[in-house]
Amino acid sequence: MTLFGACRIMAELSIRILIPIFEFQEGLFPPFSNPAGWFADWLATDGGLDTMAWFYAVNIALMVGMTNLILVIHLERKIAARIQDRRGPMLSFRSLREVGEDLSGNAPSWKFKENYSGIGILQNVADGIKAFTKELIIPTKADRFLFTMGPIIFISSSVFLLALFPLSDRFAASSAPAGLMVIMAAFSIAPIGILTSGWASNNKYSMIGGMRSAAQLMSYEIPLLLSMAGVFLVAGSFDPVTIVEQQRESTWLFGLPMWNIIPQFIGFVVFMVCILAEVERVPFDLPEAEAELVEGWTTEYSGIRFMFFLMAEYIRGFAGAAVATILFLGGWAGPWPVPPEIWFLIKVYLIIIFWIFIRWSVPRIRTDQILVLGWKKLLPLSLINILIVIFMVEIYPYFTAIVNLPEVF
Amino acid sequence: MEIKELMQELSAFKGVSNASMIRDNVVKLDIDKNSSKEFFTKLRDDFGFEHCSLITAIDNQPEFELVYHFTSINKSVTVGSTDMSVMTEVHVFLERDTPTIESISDLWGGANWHEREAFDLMGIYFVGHPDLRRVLLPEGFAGHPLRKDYVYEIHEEEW
Amino acid sequence: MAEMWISMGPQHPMTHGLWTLKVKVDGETITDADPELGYLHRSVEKMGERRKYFMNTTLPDRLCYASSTTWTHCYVLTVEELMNVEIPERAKYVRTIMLELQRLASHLMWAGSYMPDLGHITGALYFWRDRELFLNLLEVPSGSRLLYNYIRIGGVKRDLPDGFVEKAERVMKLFEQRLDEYSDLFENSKIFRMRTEDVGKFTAAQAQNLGITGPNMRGCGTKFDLRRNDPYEIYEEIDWDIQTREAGPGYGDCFSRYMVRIDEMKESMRIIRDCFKKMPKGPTLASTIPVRAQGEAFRRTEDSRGEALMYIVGDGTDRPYRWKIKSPMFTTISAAPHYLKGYKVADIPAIMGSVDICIGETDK
Amino acid sequence: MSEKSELGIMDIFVNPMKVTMKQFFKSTFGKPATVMYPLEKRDPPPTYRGMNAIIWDLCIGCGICAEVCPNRCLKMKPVELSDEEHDRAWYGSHLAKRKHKPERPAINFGHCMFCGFCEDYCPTGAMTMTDFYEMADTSREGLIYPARTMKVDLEDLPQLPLTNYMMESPVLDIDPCIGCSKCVDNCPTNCIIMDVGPHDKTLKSGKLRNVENPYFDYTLCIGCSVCVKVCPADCLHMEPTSNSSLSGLTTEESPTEA
Repeated sequence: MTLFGACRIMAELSIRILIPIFEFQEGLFPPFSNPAGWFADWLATDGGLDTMAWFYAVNIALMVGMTNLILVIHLERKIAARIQDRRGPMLSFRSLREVGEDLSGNAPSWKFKENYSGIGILQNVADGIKAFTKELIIPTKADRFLFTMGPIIFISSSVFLLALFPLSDRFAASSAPAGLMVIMAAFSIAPIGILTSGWASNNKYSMIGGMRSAAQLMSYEIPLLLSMAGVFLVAGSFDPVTIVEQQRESTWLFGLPMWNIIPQFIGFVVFMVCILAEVERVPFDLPEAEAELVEGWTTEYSGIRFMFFLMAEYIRGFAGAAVATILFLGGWAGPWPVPPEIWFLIKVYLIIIFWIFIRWSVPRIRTDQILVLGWKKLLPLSLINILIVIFMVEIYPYFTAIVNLPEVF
Repeated sequence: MEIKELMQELSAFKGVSNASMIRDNVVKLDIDKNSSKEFFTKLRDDFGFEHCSLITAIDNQPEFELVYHFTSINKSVTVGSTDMSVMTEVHVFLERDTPTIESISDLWGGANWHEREAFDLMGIYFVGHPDLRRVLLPEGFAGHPLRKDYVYEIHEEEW
Repeated sequence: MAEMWISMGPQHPMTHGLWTLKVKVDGETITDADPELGYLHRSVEKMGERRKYFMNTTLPDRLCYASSTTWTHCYVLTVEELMNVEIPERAKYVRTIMLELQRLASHLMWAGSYMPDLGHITGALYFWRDRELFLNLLEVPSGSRLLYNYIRIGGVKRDLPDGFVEKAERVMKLFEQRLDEYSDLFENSKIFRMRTEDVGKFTAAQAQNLGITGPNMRGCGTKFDLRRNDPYEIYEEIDWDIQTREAGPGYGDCFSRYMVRIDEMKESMRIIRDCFKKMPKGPTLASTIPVRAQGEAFRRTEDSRGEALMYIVGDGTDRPYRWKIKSPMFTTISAAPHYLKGYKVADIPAIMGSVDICIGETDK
Repeated sequence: MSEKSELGIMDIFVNPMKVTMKQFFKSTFGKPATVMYPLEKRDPPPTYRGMNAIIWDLCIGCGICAEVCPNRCLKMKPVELSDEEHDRAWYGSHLAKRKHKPERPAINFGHCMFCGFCEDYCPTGAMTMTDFYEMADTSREGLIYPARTMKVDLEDLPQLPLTNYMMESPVLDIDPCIGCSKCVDNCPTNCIIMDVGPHDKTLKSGKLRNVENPYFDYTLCIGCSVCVKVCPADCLHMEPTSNSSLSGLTTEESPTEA
């Protein structure tokens, strides 16, 4: 059963409760025709049921994504701490307990653990509370409308991403034939938000950060899409499900599945570098280089707006890793006893852990170097990758048919 | 060049008086204010003192005293066969009413801020300095606090 | 983008202290710079005129919180020259050991604060973790972790306690292993090289004329170290070499300055080991210490950042008449426009971090 | 140097990640370097300069600590001594009794920089620095410690000789002395005695009278210069001492082996 099928059943169950409620409301004002009644009628139709089901599916995808977001943030903090010979967040429970003591005036009766260790994930809750309760500052000379719109564009385009990629062929909130194209389109909305907030802050650091970000994202979109083009050529589709099925079906030596990472290794490397730049993590986080530009385009933001930027970056990181998994690592393909959704998440988390290690091992590179890398190295490499794929998909089978070569690909 | 020769040559210069060696590698001398610029140019170009270590202004009440320390880094002047680097300590005396002297910031780039500091804290005017502003104290600060006649309040907290 | 002035500081992650660097940028290229000081001015020279000579040893401690012992030592050396105090032989060795430990701690502090400038937080924590080792060592005889007030006029406050030598040997062995490990993280890391090589270059002649001394000058190939060229304490008798960066692509740039400091740390450990070997027994403080002084004296020492020079005039009372401090960073910051022009905005932290700025001693 | 060419494209992350991976496993399966501060604390060394404590039984109220304090965060405050405290006073208890108002130091830790001069220059060893360092407070007033809060009582008191760490002693300029004996009253170590002077002196009233002058026992003098401060006729001044029995600042008795 697919996610959508489950949601459909949930929708059918829920309209049995909802329709009597709306009909009761309609019955309150009998002389007039009432929108509640129209709504009840619409819910009973096929389209109404589908809409309800979509509503459930998207919410489930969002919940999964947000849970993953918290996990990724905690993972990043813990791994960073271990790399740096620290402990990372450990005692958040203790501080919550102290808050309890302060509020009630006496010590709370509950006690979790004597040494308070191992519950540092609550640090995310504490951070969330902090961000929500902080003052929202808008600089006097900032453009108020654009200043508020910047984070909204950035976070909404990022959350939108969460609904777009499937965790498996049955667990998908959306399954568009052009799925990956939609994902990449959603990815490239973000520069608008960045530029907007960078310009609207009326701050030189923000403006330079915004400009850098725009330049970086624009120059990395092209090799990114070109490296994806190889996969699309092989699979003949933009649909994530088709791409993963193609990878699962094609086999290699000893019947091992040939995921796209093997024939298209160059494409994989280019894609990984580009997606790192696209989600703006170290070593490509120079739009918000804290050493020279304070925080880049987020300098003037505070409170929940700043939190939105941070969250959106992690969501984009998660989405980027998911796209890399679908394209090159065989998606949810894996041996039987583990469910495919878990396989997918394992692969995604492996990529994220690799990124975390990169992030805490290397310094940040410079603007001119990043552009040189993008235009002079990655663009030719991605073109070479496409040439290889064309040779593989079109030319080699052609000769195979004539000369009776062994079928390698 | 040996440091003894350096001292002889320096003491022969116009306006130099009281040349002496206060340590093995330090020559100390007084120079007349008017011939100071020529002397410093010669010190840099002919004797190879390529580093201006420090410019100190002292309020000797009533007159001001400027103490220049120059270092020879590339060992154009030697002390025997040792590795010691030679320093020259130059004293210049200025009147209290018109504490002006020619700037040496065109000879030594490092002297630029030392002169600004002497102007800032002691009120010595360096003629020909490209950018004679206050450096440590804020713009618009009144007076030169390292002068001995600067009046200030000592704030002692009562507790 | 048209040319514009960007103000970096006084509250800015790049500045490591309170100062302002105004840079004029054309796009991302720096066309002019104007450093400004004075945000941390505490009038140490004027304060010194109100305190007695021995009380003043606490003030140079606070000149640079990263390397406080070297500054106290420079002051004490000058006062001893002024008062003609002979200090015992063992005190000289103890001082040298403390100075080199402090140099290690200071260089580690620099390395630790340089890495976040390049966006490398892990490096910062590694170096600061190792700095803790040396702070623990410095803490044992002096009783304090940051501002030691250990070197006194006429010697040192107290002798090295029992077990200090073994502890120091252990720490140095561990640190040498870690330094080897770090070479992979920094020198052999491509991105670290990309950020630091061919950036912030100046030649030896420029450095000497602009007053840039210390490791920054040795990074351009000048073989000049006051521990050798104007020896104090017992550096003459100790077996060590001046570390310079002679030729090659890393010549006078940020990477060469980084390498010079790493090599100096290794050299410092060599000096400490030699001191442990040669250290005699005896008292560590002169029996009589004068209180009043007349005349004038100056001494220069090799601070961790360059040439530290103090000039003191005494008028016969127990307080200095004029106390002048030369900070190496004062002139190095003044030369900032010379070595910033032509590089990118992203290079500013890389360059200004590599010269090891300490605003405490600069603003006095 | 050819180091530049040695690095390949893989060195972007391979070399650094070797180090970070190693450290990751080391600190995951070992103990990280962090000290979880409020739960566990590191031990300061015995020489640690923390919060001050004053052994009142040893304190003679000479005020040298207030004199040498570079920040002037230490002031001598008059206190009332109980009879028991009078009896316990090991050093010169008779002086403490004789003095009209005994004084003990009070410290404003808001200004203190823990330089340790008060401990080093204390002639009796009454001023000590403990290894206590958690003294943060929410108000500035909370950091002002009155004289009595600094008091500690020790069972076995260290028996130290009086030492002149100030390297100076008072010298009498005999002509202006009026023989008021204020210096004797205020001397904390009782090292001054009044005796008949060498010659007579004309008073304001025109009478010729023999004036008693102070004489100093320099082996007991601690150089606190209290006598100089209280002298109404300005006839005392401090001079560098030539007393060879006075040792320097050595607080450690035995130098350790190299």
